[in-house]
Amino acid sequence: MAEKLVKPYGDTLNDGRVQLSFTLPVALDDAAKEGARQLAMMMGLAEPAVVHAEDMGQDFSFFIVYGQCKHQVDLSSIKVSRPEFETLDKEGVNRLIAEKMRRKMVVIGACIETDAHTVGIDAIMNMKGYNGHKGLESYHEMRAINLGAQVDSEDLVKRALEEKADVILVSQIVTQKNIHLDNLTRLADLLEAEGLRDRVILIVGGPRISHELAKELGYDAGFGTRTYAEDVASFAVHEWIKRNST
Amino acid sequence: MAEKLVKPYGDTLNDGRVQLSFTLPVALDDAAKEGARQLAMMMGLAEPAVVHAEDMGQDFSFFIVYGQCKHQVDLSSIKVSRPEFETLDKEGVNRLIAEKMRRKMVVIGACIETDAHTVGIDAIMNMKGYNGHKGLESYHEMRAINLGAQVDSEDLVKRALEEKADVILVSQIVTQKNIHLDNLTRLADLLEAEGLRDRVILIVGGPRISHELAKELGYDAGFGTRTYAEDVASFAVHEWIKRNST
Amino acid sequence: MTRLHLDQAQIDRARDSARRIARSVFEQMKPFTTTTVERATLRLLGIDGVDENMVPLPNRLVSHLQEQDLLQHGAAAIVVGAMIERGCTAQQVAEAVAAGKLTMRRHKGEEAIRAASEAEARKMCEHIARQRARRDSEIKSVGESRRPWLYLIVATGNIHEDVIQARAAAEQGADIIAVIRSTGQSLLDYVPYGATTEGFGGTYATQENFRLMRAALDEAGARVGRYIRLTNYCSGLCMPEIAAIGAMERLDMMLNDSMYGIIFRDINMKRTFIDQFFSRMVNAYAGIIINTGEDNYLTTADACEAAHTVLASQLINEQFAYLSGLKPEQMGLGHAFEINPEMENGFLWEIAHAQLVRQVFPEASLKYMPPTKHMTGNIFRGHIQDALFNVVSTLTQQDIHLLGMMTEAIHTPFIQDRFLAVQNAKYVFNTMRDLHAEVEFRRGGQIERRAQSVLSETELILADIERMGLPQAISKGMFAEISRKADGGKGLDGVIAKSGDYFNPFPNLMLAGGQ
Amino acid sequence: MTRLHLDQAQIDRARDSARRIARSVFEQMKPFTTTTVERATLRLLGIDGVDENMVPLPNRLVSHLQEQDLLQHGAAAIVVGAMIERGCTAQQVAEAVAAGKLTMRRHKGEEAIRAASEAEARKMCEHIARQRARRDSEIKSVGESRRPWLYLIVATGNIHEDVIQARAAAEQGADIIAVIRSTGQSLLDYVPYGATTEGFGGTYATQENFRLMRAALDEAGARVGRYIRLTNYCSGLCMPEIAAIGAMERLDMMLNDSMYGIIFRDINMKRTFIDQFFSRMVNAYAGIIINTGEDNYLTTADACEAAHTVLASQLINEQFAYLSGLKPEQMGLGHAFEINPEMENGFLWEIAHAQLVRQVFPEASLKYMPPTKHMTGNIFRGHIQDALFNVVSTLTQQDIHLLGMMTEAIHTPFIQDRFLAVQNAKYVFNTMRDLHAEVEFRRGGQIERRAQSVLSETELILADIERMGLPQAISKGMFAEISRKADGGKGLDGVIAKSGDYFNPFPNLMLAGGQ
Ligand code: B12
Ligand code: B12
Ligand SMILES: Cc1ncc(COP(=O)(O)O)c(C=O)c1O
Ligand SMILES: Cc1ncc(COP(=O)(O)O)c(C=O)c1O
Repeated sequence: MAEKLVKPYGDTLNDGRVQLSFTLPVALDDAAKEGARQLAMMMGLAEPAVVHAEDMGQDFSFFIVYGQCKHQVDLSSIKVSRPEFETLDKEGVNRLIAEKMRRKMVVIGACIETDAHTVGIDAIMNMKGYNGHKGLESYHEMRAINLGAQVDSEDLVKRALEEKADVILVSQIVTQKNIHLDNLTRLADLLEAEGLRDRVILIVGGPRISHELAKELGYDAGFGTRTYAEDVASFAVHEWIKRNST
Repeated sequence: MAEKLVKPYGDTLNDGRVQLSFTLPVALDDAAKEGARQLAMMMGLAEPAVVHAEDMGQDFSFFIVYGQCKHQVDLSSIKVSRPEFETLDKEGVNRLIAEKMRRKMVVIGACIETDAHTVGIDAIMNMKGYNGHKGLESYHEMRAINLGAQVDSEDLVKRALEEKADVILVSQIVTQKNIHLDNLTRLADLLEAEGLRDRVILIVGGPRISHELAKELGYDAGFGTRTYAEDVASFAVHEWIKRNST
Repeated sequence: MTRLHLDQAQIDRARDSARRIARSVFEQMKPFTTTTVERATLRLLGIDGVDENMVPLPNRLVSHLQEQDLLQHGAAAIVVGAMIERGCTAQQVAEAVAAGKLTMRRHKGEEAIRAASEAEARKMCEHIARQRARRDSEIKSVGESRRPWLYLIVATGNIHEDVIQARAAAEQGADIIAVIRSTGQSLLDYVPYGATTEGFGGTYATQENFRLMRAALDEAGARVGRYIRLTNYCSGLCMPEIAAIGAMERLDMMLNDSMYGIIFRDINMKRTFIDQFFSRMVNAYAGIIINTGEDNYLTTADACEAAHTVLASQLINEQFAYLSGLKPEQMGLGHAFEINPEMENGFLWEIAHAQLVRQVFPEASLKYMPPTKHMTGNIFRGHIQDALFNVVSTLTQQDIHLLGMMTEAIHTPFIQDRFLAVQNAKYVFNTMRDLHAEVEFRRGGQIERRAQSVLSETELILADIERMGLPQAISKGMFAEISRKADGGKGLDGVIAKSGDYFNPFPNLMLAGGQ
Repeated sequence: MTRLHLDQAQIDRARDSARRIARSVFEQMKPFTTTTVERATLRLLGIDGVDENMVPLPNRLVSHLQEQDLLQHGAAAIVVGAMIERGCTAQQVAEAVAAGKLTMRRHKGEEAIRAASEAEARKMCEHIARQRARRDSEIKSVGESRRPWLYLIVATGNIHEDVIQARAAAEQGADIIAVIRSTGQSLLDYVPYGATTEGFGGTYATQENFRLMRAALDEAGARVGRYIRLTNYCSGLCMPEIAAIGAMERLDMMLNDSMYGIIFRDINMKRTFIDQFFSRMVNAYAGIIINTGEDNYLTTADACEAAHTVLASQLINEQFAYLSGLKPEQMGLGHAFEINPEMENGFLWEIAHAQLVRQVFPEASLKYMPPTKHMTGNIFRGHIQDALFNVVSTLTQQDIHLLGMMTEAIHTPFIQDRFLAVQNAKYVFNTMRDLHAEVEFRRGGQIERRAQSVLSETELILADIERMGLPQAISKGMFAEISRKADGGKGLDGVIAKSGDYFNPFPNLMLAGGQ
């Protein structure tokens, strides 16, 4: 594929203009200002201008910098991994399940560990759905079990076993100090230990989740913001078919 | 001097957190988003998160990124060049002129070439001054001549000769496409050609002017935002004394 | 002045419903105590510290009392009995029990024990009263800002880092500092101990952390010439204990809701209703302003459709608060600016809601929350949503103004987020200083009609709730669209039926002695 | 509805003063023409192009006429005389003169020449009338936005880059695109030629650049379903010529002030007064909305102290505009949101000023300018200043809304600055759609009193100006605190006393034929 080099754009192609803001943990003086400028240079910004510098008190100062990014990226060389499937609508999903599985697909979902942000998982699973997209509960070929907030990984695994879940949906919203990575790894390890990992389709979602990250953590797919029930459902049914076709 | 390494600060020392925003001249898709992320990595940001990506139409997309800057700067090694003088008040300046020069100091100022932003130079020169700091016109030991906006360098040099100016003040506000560099170089060259350069104290000011830059361009001093008349006056009189004392 | 024409009789009817709703719950809960109420009582008697496994001594002692089948009599009487017998302090009793050197039992001489208990309790009440007086005198000497007060959170997870951030925030203009709690603390059935440095999305609420932050803020307040109020979360499974340590350490405000734990943390209702009563009583006595959590409803329900549930809940919270002895000005009733920014005329409805609440609770210290749900990664747009929130807050004269962060959808605040948020609010408040006195809303206009209709819906829903009872209403998902059953949720095992001779010295002292 | 109680009689008195002020200047200037008026006349007769040194042919020809001592008769008659004689076009006459092959002289047959001139002139008038009709029909077919219209600038210096940015801006929501001119163009005594790519802080105004941008916006407008208005600067030493080429290329708006050049570009007064009359006449005929520059006063003077000078100047600009045949709705009278953001209650005064202007000029297409002077490198704070500006604009129902850029103090807009500015305004306008109909200002309140006092000061200053005459007022620095002498400034050498037989075919045709 032909190279497609791009640089940030301010008002002229390849001018590289970017805006930057940050705090330095020092009181504001000329050296701090110059330090801010030099940091921008280290980031590869030519002619950086510290357009705002303000003392925040208690030995902190705030900077806004504009500069010209020297880096460029070749978009043609970028491969973005994303879950591969064709998005069906609710009826399509139902039909495919009926046809291929010949039974209801069991989906169990939860916000695990300390995370109590259920709005995301509810948006995917509950009847009401999100932005006019109905949730999995409304799919008559699915049995959708939403365990809600702050579910221990152990409890989730136990329920998944009991319910013979085909799909596990995990939501992780809190990412501070990378707590989501710990939680997600823990769940994956538990499933592995229970010998369940290969028997379920394991999906994670949340605003800071990418498919890439999910794969790295040993999940089958990851979904970020603006996901709707049909995306997840489509992926799940396609994945099931892939695994169960010989 | 002991090293004083600093990094940007988000909520923990050395977490390196910075905020970044820029446009890429491509329509928004997964590759563009990933490209934005990779650019941030090239800038030396660890774990960059593209927290906002929006299509702007016409093959442009806008990104906001947060990441952890890996670079650090040693503030102890930074030397900031600044005009060296002790800032006096109006009376102090007047007294020093009276004592050392024994005549009025002649100061001529202008916004040169295409620049018509006079508010800055007026703030320094005119009676009224700025933020309660009276301008040079109010200094009875000075003769302050403000030529105003869009003065050709030639005219300025001519007037400086005629008036036997001790000090030339130049204001440059418009910096687009670095036009101020061209203008300032041009004036310096003209003064050189007229053999006037060593006879005047040459000072430039403006919101994007630093002392460093001024020195590079062959000026005696540069002043940025929040300059007041007494700063310039103090520098000028000290510089005059330095040059004329043997 | 901004004033809407509302039907006062309708407001009165709604408030009467709420009064009966709260009273009915109160009566039903009277026969019960909880493990955390008892632990709080022990803390108020001076028991503190942890065992070798970091289990707090109040927990050790209460568990022991449960094992000995004694808790239903009230921990205070049993412990004071042992104190008298052994001539030692409550703390020594607890340590002995924890060390396995003492087994608790009932002691004779109920009268004497009660009197001794009261004497012990009075000591703590005096300490708390001194803290209250100290607050008053600090405010008098260093001063305080005019309202709306700027409320900022710190949430680094590390109390020492929090202190740094809080000091900077004070310098930047904060009037109130809230130390956000670590994710998950509300479901711990104990209060962690000591200075802590490892929280997620927040810092553990511990007595030592309270103390460290209080000292830092007193110092910062003196420097900036403004008393800086300290806030924490009196919420979750240890609500009464947090109230106790907060009162001791001179916190000034507490997130403290009669229903939040039930709805958002799936804590059992009975547990919550009992705990909230005790905790509020302590808060009332300590002169602490409580903050209720109705704003949270709008993070799951739609801000327009559910506007009346916010008002209904505030009225209920108000009545529960009265039952615990809180004064109107101690009621930081919560509401929020959460209408979808894409909605045409959404700003008008925000004004209507905020002004309605202002007029229904003229004396309350209303807590107004910034946009959160509709904040996105677009920090520039978010900063403006926050600015309009600031506009509504000053226009409708709110009291406790939580600062919106442009990075709300991204991370817990960075120092610069807070800095810019303060600038935003200060700019808006100052440039519109007297706008509230200059603007009138058209009689019979859209804003007024919106407020009236929310008020009518509130009256209706409260009548409904009164009919079915609050537990039933909650189980029907009337608040925040979340349904909780009466016997579901965490912490029901900590609800204990009081025996006939149950005794606790604090209610008598505190309900009488609030400011 | 937002309405202040103002004294209509006072408004009328102020307006009467302004009428007499403008009339007096008009009468004094009648005996004169200028080089650029004559060049504009030649352009309207179809002369275009440049010589080998890039000197425009209209300049070559007018210089030639000056050298031949003919210009005082009016360029049109001389040139049309030559056309008749040689049986060629005006363009061919110009080319011949430029090539040194033809020396102009007076021709006999004044009557015939005048008639022929009028016939030639009528062709251009018809072209312009067609452009006007085309505008109307485009608006009818593709539609337009409701007001306030979003006005965005592009200023890359390169017309091709400008086109890209303008298209993107249209997609983002712009209703109006202004191509900012290169620094310094206003002091050029000629109009540059062709497509240009090398401007500083803006792009040269040339006929070809107008054409390129017009085509791009027609196309963009069709795609976004909204007619996109194009604006440029009819200002500086070539005001009448820019008006001419703008009329030909269907610009929709023009920055066009009766005094801006005098005050801010040190252009001679006489020159400016004569030029503005002719240029406005062309604009009036072309259905172009002019934008006046009072906002600029507040970049040098204080927005509160000088508020009345803005209103006074608007009233004068209005009267000059009437003299040139402009209709009220073509008057984009300028004002600005420039009060220091640190000023307590500054927002109230902004409302007072904006609402005052709205009520004094109910039919005008008011142009409201964003904060610029008090914008700083703090883009986050700046974005909020812009948001409050947006609030005032919708609340007081302005028409032409220049979008504030958060990077105002830093650079000419980047594409993302514009994008975020549009989001800012759209969010504010939509969320407050009907606020203007809901809010009333307290009778006798601070806002009303402020507006009344500005109005009174306006009446007084206009009376003063009337007494001393406008030139004297300007020389006293009454506007923008900048003083200009009657015989100072650039371009006085281009002022030519008309001879008795001076003739120009356009005023007759155009003053009669405006929409
Ligand atoms: C609502 C909310 C709450 C509510 C939650 C109510 C509830 N029942 O969910 C309440 C008030 C209780 C709350 C509390 C806290 N919150 Co909160 N909260 C939010 C808020 C405002 C909105 C989240 C939301 O509902 N988004 C809407 C939904 C629809 O979007 P979504 O979650 O991204 O889901 C979509 C996709 O991501 C995806 N998706 C999500 N999950 C899944 C799962 C699967 C399988 C799939 C396929 C897809 C998928 O699909 C969804 C629909 O498209 C955000 C800020 C913000 N504006 O984002 C903060 C935020 C998430 N909260 C935060 C924090 C820190 C907390 C607290 C820890 C603070 C504290 N210390 O008290 C507490 C504790 C909560 C806990 N224990 O987890 C932080 C997280 C910071 C971080 N990055 O780590 C945020 C970002 C706010 C902030 N800036 O500080 N919060
Ligand atoms: C006011 C203003 C105008 C006024 C100027 C009126 C006048 N008589 O000065 C008007 C409306 C005429 C104008 C026009 C234009 N402007 Co203008 N203008 C501004 C504005 C809003 C404020 C500048 C100002 O007055 N600042 C206040 C003074 C006190 O600050 P200061 O200049 O920094 O001066 C201080 C220091 O820098 C220093 N200093 C300055 N000079 C000197 C000299 C000496 C010797 C010393 C010691 C110190 C010193 O001391 C001063 C006091 O502390 C800025 C945006 C902004 N907010 O900054 C844009 C801005 C400067 N303008 C800009 C542009 C592009 C233009 C135009 C070219 C646009 C156009 N194409 O039409 C025109 C043309 C002007 C021209 N030919 O130069 C750009 C420049 C972009 C860039 N970086 O190149 C800006 C940044 C706006 C923008 N974002 O586009 N402008
Ligand atoms: C009343 C109340 N308590 C507590 C919290 C915090 O949640 P947590 O239960 O995690 O402490 C909130 C959050 O907004 C609240 O409003
Ligand atoms: C009426 C008018 N003309 C012209 C300009 C632009 O300046 P210049 O003279 O550089 O074209 C402005 C600037 O705001 C203006 O208001």
